[in-house]
Amino acid sequence: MIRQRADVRPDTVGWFSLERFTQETVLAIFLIVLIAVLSFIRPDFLQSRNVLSILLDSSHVAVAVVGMTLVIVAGGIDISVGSMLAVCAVVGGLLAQAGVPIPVALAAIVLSGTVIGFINGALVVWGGIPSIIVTLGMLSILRGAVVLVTGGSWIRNLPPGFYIGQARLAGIPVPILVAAVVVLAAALWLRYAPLGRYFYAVGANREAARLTGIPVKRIQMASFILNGTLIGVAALIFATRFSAIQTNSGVGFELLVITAAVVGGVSIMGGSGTVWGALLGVLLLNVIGSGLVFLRVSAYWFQAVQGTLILLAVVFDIVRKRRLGEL
Amino acid sequence: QPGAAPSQPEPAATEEAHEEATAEPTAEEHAEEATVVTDVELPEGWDGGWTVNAPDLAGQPIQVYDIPKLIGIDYFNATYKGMQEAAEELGNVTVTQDGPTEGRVDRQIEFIENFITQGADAIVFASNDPVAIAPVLEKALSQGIRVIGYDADAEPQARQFFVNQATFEAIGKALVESMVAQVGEDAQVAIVTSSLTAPNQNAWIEEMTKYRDANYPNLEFVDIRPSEEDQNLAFSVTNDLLLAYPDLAGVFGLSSVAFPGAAEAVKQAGKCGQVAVVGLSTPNVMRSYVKEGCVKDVVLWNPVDLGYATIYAVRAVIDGTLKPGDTEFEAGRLGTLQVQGSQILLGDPFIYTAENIDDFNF
Amino acid sequence: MVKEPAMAETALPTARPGKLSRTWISQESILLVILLVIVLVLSRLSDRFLTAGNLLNLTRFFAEIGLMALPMTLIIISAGIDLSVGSIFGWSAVMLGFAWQVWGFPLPVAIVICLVTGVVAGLLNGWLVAHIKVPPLIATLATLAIYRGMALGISQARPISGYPDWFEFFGQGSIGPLPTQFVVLILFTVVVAIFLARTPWGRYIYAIGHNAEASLFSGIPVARMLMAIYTFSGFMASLAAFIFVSRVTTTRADAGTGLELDVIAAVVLGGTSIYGGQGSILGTILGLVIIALLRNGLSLAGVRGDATVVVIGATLILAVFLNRVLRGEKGDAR
Amino acid sequence: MNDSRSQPLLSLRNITKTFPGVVALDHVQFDVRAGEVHALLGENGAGKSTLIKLIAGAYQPDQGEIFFQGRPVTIDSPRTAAELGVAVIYQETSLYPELTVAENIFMGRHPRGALGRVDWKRMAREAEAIFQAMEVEIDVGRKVGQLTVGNRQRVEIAKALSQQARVLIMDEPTAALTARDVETLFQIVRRLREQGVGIIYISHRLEEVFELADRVTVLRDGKYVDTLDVADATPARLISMMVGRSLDTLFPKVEVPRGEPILEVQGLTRAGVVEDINLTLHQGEILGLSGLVGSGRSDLAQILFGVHPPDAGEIRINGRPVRIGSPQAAMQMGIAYVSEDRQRLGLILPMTVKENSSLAILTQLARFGFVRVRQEERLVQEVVEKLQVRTPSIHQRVANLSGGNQQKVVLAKWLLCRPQVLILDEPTRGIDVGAKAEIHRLMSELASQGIGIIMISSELPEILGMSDRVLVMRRGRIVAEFPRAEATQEKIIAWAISDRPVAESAGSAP
Ligand SMILES: Nc1ncnc2c1ncn2[C@@H]1O[C@H](COP(=O)(O)OP(=O)(O)OP(=O)(O)O)[C@@H](O)[C@H]1O
Ligand SMILES: Nc1ncnc2c1ncn2[C@@H]1O[C@H](COP(=O)(O)OP(=O)(O)OP(=O)(O)O)[C@@H](O)[C@H]1O
Ligand SMILES: [Mg+2]
Ligand SMILES: [Mg+2]
Repeated sequence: MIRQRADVRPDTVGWFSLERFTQETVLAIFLIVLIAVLSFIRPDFLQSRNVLSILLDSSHVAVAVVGMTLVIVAGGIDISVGSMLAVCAVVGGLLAQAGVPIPVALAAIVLSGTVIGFINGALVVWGGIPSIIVTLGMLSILRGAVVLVTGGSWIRNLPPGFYIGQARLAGIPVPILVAAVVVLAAALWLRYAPLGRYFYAVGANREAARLTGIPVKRIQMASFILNGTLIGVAALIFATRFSAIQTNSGVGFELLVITAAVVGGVSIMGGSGTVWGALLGVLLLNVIGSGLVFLRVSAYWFQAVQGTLILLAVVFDIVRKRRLGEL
Repeated sequence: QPGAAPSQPEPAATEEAHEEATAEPTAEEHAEEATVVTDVELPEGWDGGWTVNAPDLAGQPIQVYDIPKLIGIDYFNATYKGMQEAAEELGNVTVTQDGPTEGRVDRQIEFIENFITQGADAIVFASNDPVAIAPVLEKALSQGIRVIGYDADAEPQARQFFVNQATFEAIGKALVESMVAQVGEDAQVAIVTSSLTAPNQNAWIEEMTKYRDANYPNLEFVDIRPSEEDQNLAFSVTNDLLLAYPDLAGVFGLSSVAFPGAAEAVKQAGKCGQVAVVGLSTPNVMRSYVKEGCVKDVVLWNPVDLGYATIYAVRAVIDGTLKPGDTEFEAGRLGTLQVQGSQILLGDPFIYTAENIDDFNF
Repeated sequence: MVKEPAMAETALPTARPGKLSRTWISQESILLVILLVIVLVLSRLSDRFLTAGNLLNLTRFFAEIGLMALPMTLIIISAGIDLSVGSIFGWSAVMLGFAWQVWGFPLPVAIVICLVTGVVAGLLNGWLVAHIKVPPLIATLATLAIYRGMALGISQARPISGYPDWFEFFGQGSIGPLPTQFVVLILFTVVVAIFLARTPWGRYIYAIGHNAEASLFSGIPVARMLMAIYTFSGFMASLAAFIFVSRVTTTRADAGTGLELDVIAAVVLGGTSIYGGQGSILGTILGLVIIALLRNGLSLAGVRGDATVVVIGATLILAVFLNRVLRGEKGDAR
Repeated sequence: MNDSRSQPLLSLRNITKTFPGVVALDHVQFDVRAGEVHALLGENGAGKSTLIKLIAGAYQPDQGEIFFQGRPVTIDSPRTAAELGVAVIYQETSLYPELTVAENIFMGRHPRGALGRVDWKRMAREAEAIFQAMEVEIDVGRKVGQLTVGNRQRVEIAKALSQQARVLIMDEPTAALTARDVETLFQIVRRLREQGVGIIYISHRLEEVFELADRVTVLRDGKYVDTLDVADATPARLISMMVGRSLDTLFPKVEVPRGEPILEVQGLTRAGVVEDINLTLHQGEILGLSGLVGSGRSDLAQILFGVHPPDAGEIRINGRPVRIGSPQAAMQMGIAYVSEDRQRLGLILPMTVKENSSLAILTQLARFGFVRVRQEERLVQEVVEKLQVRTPSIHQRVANLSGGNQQKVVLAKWLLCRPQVLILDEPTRGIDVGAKAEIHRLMSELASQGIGIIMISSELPEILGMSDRVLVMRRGRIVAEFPRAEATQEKIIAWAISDRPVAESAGSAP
């Protein structure tokens, strides 16, 4: 792969070079190969019910990972999403239990996410505190608050109308549809809305963005508020899928979401990554999770195998980038 | 007279420890204090520990600290409720619950140290690890603090009595019997446990396996998967199991989170009645599944009674009415409970069914 | 490892306070004031709090986190992070137990095996970060799963106990009036603090944290430094695991789960910048002490565990905020 | 028309701006008219960049007023500046490495399609059109992070050009460009001038000022000196206005007898980067390395400095074959490399002058593993004084120094190392005339001490003025070599541009 030098280095690349493989393509290939291998060993892996089950398991994570993508692309990070998920679900549950009309309770789930996102954003943007620290603090604050408020009791016996997460539309579970809409909308928005492009600008080079006249602080703020709202939507799916709301739910959720995002190629440095990639990250994790059960990998070795596969996917991409001279 | 003998600081679980049965001073006290005398004569064969130089608080008001595996979950709220009930009945007992927000033994140890510093009269605990928690409990004993376990035991010599809600054997048997009753002897079943390292769950799995081997060798345990106290994970793991093992006839859900998660998965897969779900959990969490017929019965003791009995045991030990060697004791509304060695037995595990589940609220 | 060349972060140098204001309110002195306030409040809430017995006892619980926080400080200053320390802790603990009881090595050899496990795990992290150039967060997020998986897989989640008496010395014994692990922590703290503040390699870590590429071009052995600090982190995690096993006299595959967050919280509370290039060992120790005292003091004052968690989270945010405001730094976080 | 030409488009009165410990601008006045190129000159740290940042809304003045077409305005943010029609090419590139070239150009002003969506195709087309006008070929779909310094600078220029500004500010736009690029840039600037754009032009290359500018304003130490019509100015006069005294020679080259060869390179190849490089560097010799941007000069230097391993070839130092595995190894063999990209590779910006200068000799400064701070400060103080780095103290953060002074700090770092072989990659990029002369004098001094110097430069006068021998690189190969006496601007350009230069300008191929 000798790079042809011109008088003035053209900085161009042919159609068949590695460059044309984006991180998303690489990940998609990895995922397809994995699925192919799995379904070769266990043909029933690809049965429609399992596909549906993987998608259903992915749905609330996918919505959350969209939010995380927004935050990370804009240069921040949010590790409070697990506790946030619990708070949102509990708020909705408590309201529904208190007899508030169901649509209001459901809206409250999403809105409480918006509010917490706003608090996170305010502390980062106006307080000038690094997001990882703000959200590390919020992780414990919110978790503690849930236990303080509920005493840990699960929230049960909600009116039947509450459980919209169990409904189906045209045979497809509603959570999958919601996730699909969110992912599609976010992907298009990030790619085609000028405002969406500002997220990348702010994450890639804040000072340059400022000099371009982009309202950096407002964008950062927006990333946290949108993330909070999307965690609210994830909580909406999550809380209405099961007959009870577990008040200590979402423990470790942040790790899952961040892992999915970075496996999906969202750069932790900010400024790069796509919703599609992040979605592939989620699917990859869930395919591995379900696949290892089909392969009857002992639960004791599960984490080691899963971690190794994640590492492989990541290293593969890094080697690709290095060959391109990007690193 | 073995009780009067000076004791060496014993590592956990050595044989002499069981026989000599004295309070175990921790290393630093041992340096100062060569001779340790327990408060009572310990009978031959007594495997528990005992306090040293405990103040005589018979009939006096006492402060009891409760350290569950973790705070903020229904189950330990229920045991605490029972403790409060007992304290109210007795009138001269105050119970305070505190503990970690996640089931980590290292945090539990920290809390117990704090209780000792605070000057507790008695500590009741449910341990996250029987061995790890032992040294700090032994330290409490050596400072005259009464220590009684419930729900999940420590090394015997690290506490005075343990209120045993149901033996592992009895639970293992009840679970397997309930499963066999629903799926027959010839079937594939899977286990959804809490975490792979949870001592109680592991002990139940061991007993289930033993009982199965002895009685129903054709009942196959195809897989064990953890659910980490997360109903979402329990749900999706059960789902995976249902799909990966098309012939699966039943699922054990071995915790108050795993059981409803598994039941939910079976229900949403539309397999109620085809796939049996058997396990341990609290009635409130399981009520809807039992009523819908997705779950036939729920195996559990009554955690409120468990907490209740524990506080009665504390009072009795302090008042001197429950001593090593006793074979029964009076536990308020529960009547007379059996005592075997250093274990107080709550009775057989309770089976909740559609008929009686509405009588319980915890 | 290599941070994005912060092209324009540098284009417009931000206004910083002059040398004067920077030296007279240091990060550490602010923390010290916070610490004093906390001690004052807590000692009014509980009279058992400010006693030598209680405080010395406390060191037992925080020595392990402290030992891991030392290398974590170095790593975060180098603009990295090690999320896998909790898992290394668990894996090393398992190796200690299994080498001894299952594979039949003498206990001293098992201890060495435990420490070697930590070193190997740290080396792998270091190799991924320094040579494969996987961003540290991603590399150690993956090894977090892998090492925990090793712990579970090797042990099949079986606990190991029954360690001999002498073994308890490291986690339960004392040297003079001081708990053994406290002495170990003090020794390491002094060594690492001097290393970081006074030696060329300490300065290299700061340089790498600010700009790894320029460091490389200045002849700093960047890869070797990174290998060294991640390996050191692995080693310290296994040392902490060894002390932990000795303290609780049992080996569990889930030992150390979630510990990484405690460790990181102490480090960032101590003023080490998550963006790299800034921080000190003294700060980390102050951060550690603040968290330790809050946890202990609030509990003694009868505040429940869930409320304590809230207070600690709020303290973390508040301390970093105060630090920024009092030192007049531009609020430009991301 | 004439009227609007004489009325200033933008004017600044009595502007004062201070930073902690520094008065960057002290009651300065400045104006630019429509349809003129107004050059801004001054030594490093004189306050030029600060002045334009005030216009661009990046900083706010402490005192003073700004008028736009006679109306007083407050430029409180870059957005306001953009709305007034101010476009800026900053001295240090401010691009988004993760984004494509096209998007870097249009960030904040994306071409819109239906429903207000970003029209990616049109954006690419328009970006390509701009580059066509600039006569450069860059794949606009490529990430900027993958571009060379030179190309980044071109993207920066394209970005400013795309804004159709009324006031165009260029802060040392040519620092990373070679002669040919500069020529096309000038054509574009002249065209814009025709269109009535007011252009503020900052450069340390005086010849550019004479070629391009209509008026020139000089700042010294943050104070306004004077504004002249270029027609009335001479280089000597401008220099004395800037420096406050006159300078004797620009290229104080000292003849040094050529000593033993120290560095010999044979058949050095790194696939896709450099091929079959043969060169010899002698003690006391200054070897000029010329070529176009991207011809592989920096790559060659970096291979010699151990940053990248070669695929083939032999390197000998003092006659002994060596393997240079890392910059650290190179330093131990006495090779030092001053990189062309000081912000990214040369300096640790948030660290102090002291810490940056001593970074490469810390281990030598250590006793029993501890850095001897006193000695460190003494050494740094000495070299800082010698190089006349303009800084309040050696404890100042390098980020707060002006560009030229930053460059001096990089040099300080490597001078402290006492190398045998010093590779300077664009050593005077962005350095003012005074300092440049100083650095050149220093090079001569080092050469006379027996140090061998390889100087990479895109500035031909510098190459011609300072080199004992000139090598020309093209497409990763050394294509020509001239002794000092035979080297001319034409020959070098001819060899640099084309494979088969016309006969009369041909030099001796190696
Ligand atoms: N953010 C800042 N904080 C402190 N001092 C600063 C800052 N920015 C600039 N200065 C100082 O202000 C003075 C003017 O700097 P400026 O960058 O305007 O110089 P310049 O004329 O552009 O020099 P050069 O030709 O080297 O680019 C210098 O002394 C510099 O050190
Ligand atoms: N095809 C390429 N695409 C992107 N980057 C490249 C390419 N080839 C080389 N580079 C990098 O660009 C930098 C400069 O390249 P090179 O040494 O070829 O340029 P040069 O002749 O010094 O010209 P200049 O530095 O003035 O652009 C080096 O760091 C090199 O690694
Ligand atoms: Mg400047
Ligand atoms: Mg170059």
